[in-house]
Amino acid sequence: MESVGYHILGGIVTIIVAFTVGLTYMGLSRKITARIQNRKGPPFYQNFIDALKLASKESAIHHGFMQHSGPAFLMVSAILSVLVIPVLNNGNWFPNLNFHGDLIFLIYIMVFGSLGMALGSGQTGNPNSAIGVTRGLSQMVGFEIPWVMALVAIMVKYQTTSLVDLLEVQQTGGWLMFSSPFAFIAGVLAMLGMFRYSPFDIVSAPTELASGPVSENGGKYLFTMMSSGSIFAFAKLVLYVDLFLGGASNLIELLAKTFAIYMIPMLYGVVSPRYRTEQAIQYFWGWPLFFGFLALVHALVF
Amino acid sequence: MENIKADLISKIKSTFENVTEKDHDGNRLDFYVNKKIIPSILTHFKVNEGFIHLSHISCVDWLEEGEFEIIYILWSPKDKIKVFVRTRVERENPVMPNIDMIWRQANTYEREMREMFGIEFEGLVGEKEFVLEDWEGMPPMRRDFDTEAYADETFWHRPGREDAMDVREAIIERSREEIPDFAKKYSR
Amino acid sequence: MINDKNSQKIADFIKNWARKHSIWVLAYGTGCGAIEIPPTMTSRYDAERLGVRGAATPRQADVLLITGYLTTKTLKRVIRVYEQMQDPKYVIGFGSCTINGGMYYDSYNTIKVLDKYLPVDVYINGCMPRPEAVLAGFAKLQQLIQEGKATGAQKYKENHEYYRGNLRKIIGNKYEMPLYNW
Amino acid sequence: METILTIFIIFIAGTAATYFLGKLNGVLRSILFLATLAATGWLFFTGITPESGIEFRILGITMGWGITPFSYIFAIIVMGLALLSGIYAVKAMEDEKNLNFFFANFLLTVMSMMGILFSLDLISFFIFWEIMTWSSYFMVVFTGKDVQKVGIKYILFSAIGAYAMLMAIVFIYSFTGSVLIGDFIDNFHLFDTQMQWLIPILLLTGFGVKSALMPLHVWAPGAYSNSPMSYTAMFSGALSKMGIYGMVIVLILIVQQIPNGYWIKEVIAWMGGITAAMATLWAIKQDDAKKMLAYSSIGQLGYIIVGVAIGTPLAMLAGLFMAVMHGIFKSTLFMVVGAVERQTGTSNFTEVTGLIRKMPWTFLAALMSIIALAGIPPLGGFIGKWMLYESLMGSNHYLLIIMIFFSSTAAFLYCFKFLFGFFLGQEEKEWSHVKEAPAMMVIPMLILAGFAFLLGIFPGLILKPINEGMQFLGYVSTTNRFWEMSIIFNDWGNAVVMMPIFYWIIGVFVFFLVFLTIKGYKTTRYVSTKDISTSGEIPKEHENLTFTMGFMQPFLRAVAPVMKRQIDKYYTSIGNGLEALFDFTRRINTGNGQTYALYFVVFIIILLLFKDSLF
Repeated sequence: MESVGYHILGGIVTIIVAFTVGLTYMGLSRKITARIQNRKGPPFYQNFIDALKLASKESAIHHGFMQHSGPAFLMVSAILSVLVIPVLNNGNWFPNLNFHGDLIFLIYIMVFGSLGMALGSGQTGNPNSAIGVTRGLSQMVGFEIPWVMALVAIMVKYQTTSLVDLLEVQQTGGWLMFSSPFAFIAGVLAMLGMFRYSPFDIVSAPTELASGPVSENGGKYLFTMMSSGSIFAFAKLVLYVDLFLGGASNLIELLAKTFAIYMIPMLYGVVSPRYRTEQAIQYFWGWPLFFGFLALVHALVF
Repeated sequence: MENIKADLISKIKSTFENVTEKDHDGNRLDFYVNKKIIPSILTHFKVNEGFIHLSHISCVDWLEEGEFEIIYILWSPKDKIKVFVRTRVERENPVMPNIDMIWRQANTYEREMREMFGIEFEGLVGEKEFVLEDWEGMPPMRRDFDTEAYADETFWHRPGREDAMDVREAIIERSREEIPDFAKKYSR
Repeated sequence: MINDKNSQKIADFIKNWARKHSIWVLAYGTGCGAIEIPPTMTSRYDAERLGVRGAATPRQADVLLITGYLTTKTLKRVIRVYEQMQDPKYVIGFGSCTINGGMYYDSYNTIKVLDKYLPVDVYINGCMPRPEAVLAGFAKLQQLIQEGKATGAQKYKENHEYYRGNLRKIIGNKYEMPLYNW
Repeated sequence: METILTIFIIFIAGTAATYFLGKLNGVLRSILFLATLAATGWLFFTGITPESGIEFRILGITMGWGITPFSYIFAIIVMGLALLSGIYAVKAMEDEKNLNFFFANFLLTVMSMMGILFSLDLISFFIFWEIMTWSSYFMVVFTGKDVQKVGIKYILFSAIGAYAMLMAIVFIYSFTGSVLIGDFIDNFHLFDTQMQWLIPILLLTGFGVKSALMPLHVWAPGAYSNSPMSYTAMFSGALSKMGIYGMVIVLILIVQQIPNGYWIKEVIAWMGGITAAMATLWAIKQDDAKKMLAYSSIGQLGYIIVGVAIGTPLAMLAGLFMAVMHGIFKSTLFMVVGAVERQTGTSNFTEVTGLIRKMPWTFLAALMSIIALAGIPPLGGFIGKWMLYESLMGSNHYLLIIMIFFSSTAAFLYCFKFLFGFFLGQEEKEWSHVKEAPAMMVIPMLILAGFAFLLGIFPGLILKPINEGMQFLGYVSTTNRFWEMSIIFNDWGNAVVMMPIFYWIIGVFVFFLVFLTIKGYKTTRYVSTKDISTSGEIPKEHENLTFTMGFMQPFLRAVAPVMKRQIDKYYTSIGNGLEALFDFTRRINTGNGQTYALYFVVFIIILLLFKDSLF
């Protein structure tokens, strides 16, 4: 019983940390974008204000049960993935689910939210939503391939699918970023699509699709989506840190490494125009796929 | 340029009767024609003279003369000449031949004229409403349509606008400067 | 404790503070004033530092900017959009056209007085108002929100019949507006 | 062992009674039909243990019927699906004509499938196989649409498969002198090398046709979509598994014995992978739900074939588990399409929209099975996919895993299209009259969806019989090595525990659902789907804003190069070539006596010239 309570408590603490860090990172990205564009930019805590405002909206509308529960699906996906990923190297602080981050499971639980979101925005009946969803799913097929190739290369090389085992490997053998560089490159290129910053932001292009899938969501629904988005962003960053940068043994290290990873899609996005869907898919099936193949070859040969 | 213009005038005059022309400076040439020959003369311009582009169809309300003037503006990319084909139609129950089988874009202009001036085009296909929505009564671009009276009747006006008419004098009082003569006539 | 007046006050203060610093503007450009929004948002005037930011759909937006003259045709859509926005919501009238018709005072198809049809919280005058004036308008709106005086939506809700009646007077009964279901 | 005979007697009697007495009265027909299914189902689930069997001699040939632990897995699928889709069919087919034929055929198909699974000898196997083929052919052409195109394709390919199989059976009998499958497997290593390669390939061709392996799949989209949906639920769910059943026996028990037989397995696995990928792409392109599900079935069978062809213990577990899961969720989806078609009159995504509020229970069943199909935890599809990936990694098939992953990610596209096309989107006035399908149709769907859910949390329930069947095939027991009741392991000892995942998913979901519901409960309101933010424009009643045309166009543009060629075209060109050949041979017969005389002279001359070497 004690361990169950401990797990739930640890899970809640993890979620709160993920929420805070994720929102702060998003705020920082707005600030950095502003500085790059020679603006002053909003304060770094702007996203907290936005979240608070959305939460304090007085009315909300929905078009039916699926839209009503769509954000809950998203939350499930975000929270499950942040719970499955070991946040710190020694699992003492943030205990996670007991099978220690199975990568295939992670891939699928990450999709769970997209499906819920797709159904929720599908029920709104807004054509923009459905268009956004189809673009998002198509783009997902694009970046999942190099991403899975990178993962398979790593998993096969170290004969494990568990993130915890991979962390142990990195404790002794150095970061995977250096021992399997091609997998790292393929993974990072796939990450560009995973974060959906430009040039891969056609899913929710505000001027083109009226923000796509979320176009009918406001108030508490948008608040829940925003929170799940920030938790999810944190989960993805920690996943990359665990996979390639040897994890982190304390919070400071974690923040430094995740922020460094976060800068990649953000800075790439600030200076990039937007790709169309098929262009994005062709992008992912070009060099990232090539590096994925290299990673597989590398994993087999060395 | 002048040779081409003279050549064109002679050709048109020999082909069509009752055509008068007016030569302008530059590359512009006006023809005044009867509305009955509009389709044939426009077809002639398009097919034989190389005026393949219809730039615009314009309409002027000659209230005092009781007529509308319809102006077809054509452009020849080959000779770099603009031709204005002008014709008149009576204001009461104005009916014009439809030319959107010659240039498809004419349809849009004709629909606009039908809505804004109330000119009917024979056999014009297209939604009755063009820009206005649920408009009844006199077409608003006719000159005898009193837009100010209509606005006064239909919309609220914020009180105090009448006072703002002498804004110039208030400004003078404040800035102690003379109004230039040319500005006075614009001041209400 | 929860229903205590002081804690209610504190909660209101926090809520109003959040609303004040996070103003999402609906990108619905009417009239010529829409062209003043890009300079307000971009590098030179940078409205984002005040928390002002564009929102793509009315469901997410807080503020409806009426950026200039409103033709009767657009008015119907604007009111529809306004009714689709979520509470609390604010309206900013932009330029002299929204105040008294401006240079379109005698036009047959633009409305002259915006606040007969929509509850305007802040007017920004000028033809067109420059980005500085727009920022001043936003600042004024922020002040009103913090003081709890930007209650346009409340007013609209209470006097719904009045506003709808004014709309009817212009558009007649030809155009069917769906009944607003509060 | 009498039970087996009893089951068959009940089936035959039930079929006859349904056909002849069913002409008299509709109610009587339904009762007879359901009673037959219920009686056989009851006998099967209570009276049959995986060891019972009988042997008998006809015309001096020893034949045998019995059930093995391996065929028991498939028998569960067949019997379960037959019961549920039978209940569904009674209601769904209510208004059709010629129903006694339909129901008799239905029973005949079920009987033949059970017969295939019960056969211990090749003769009865083949006979039942043919009964199955013909009864399903009658169902494919039952609606009378596209008989020329679809029915002929189906019967042609089935015939190719059957002849291949028959040829193999004749070879086997001539070599061993026995038709018992056991004797054949025991004596296979004595065959000469040519036969050792030829017989498995012939048999695999036969089974490949039924399980819609890539070059032989051409019949499937038409046949699946053309038969009545209540039958397709079983057609795709159970009948196609007969191919898998035979394939497993051939691949595991026979190909194993060939020296270098490894290559056959590799080729079959790759064909399965290509099938999965290509069928998924084609499924995305379809606008008709039946066609889409048909292609999707082909793709899913591709996964199963990959699993059983790899043949490591984990892969075999994955393949068989997915076979069971596919039976469950694909039948549900076909039933959903049937229900939608019955209620609205069309199964086209571009026509029907926004049924979610009209048919909520059908939507629930569809949602569950789609989640299972997509392989998203915690439903059963995930278990199968997970084990398949892990087994592919464990057995060093790296490119194959990418291919499988591609197709299963691309499957999300058509999954969303299915749900969106029917249930989501604008609610149109055109469909406002639609009501929920009758309870007799909804309940079987929900039961199946419930199984998909249950197997996700407790995969051990079905992995246990699968494990026993695999032990019969010669595998070491995989219990506690690859699975426990709700835990699955891979080759490297990593595990996924389903119970806590289930708790967390349900916990978090319910928490946020409650949060979303109670927060601002009074000011949250429902609005119709016409009240959307369309720049203030108000959609008119007749204006359909649903986005259905060219749904996945950007994706299809990106993958257009691989979809240029259709296998149908190749078959057409082969057919044209053959026609030209026959046309040429026809010219030999000119109808002129002189020409024939010339032929005779030439023939004699040739004989004279070659007489030394010939005689």
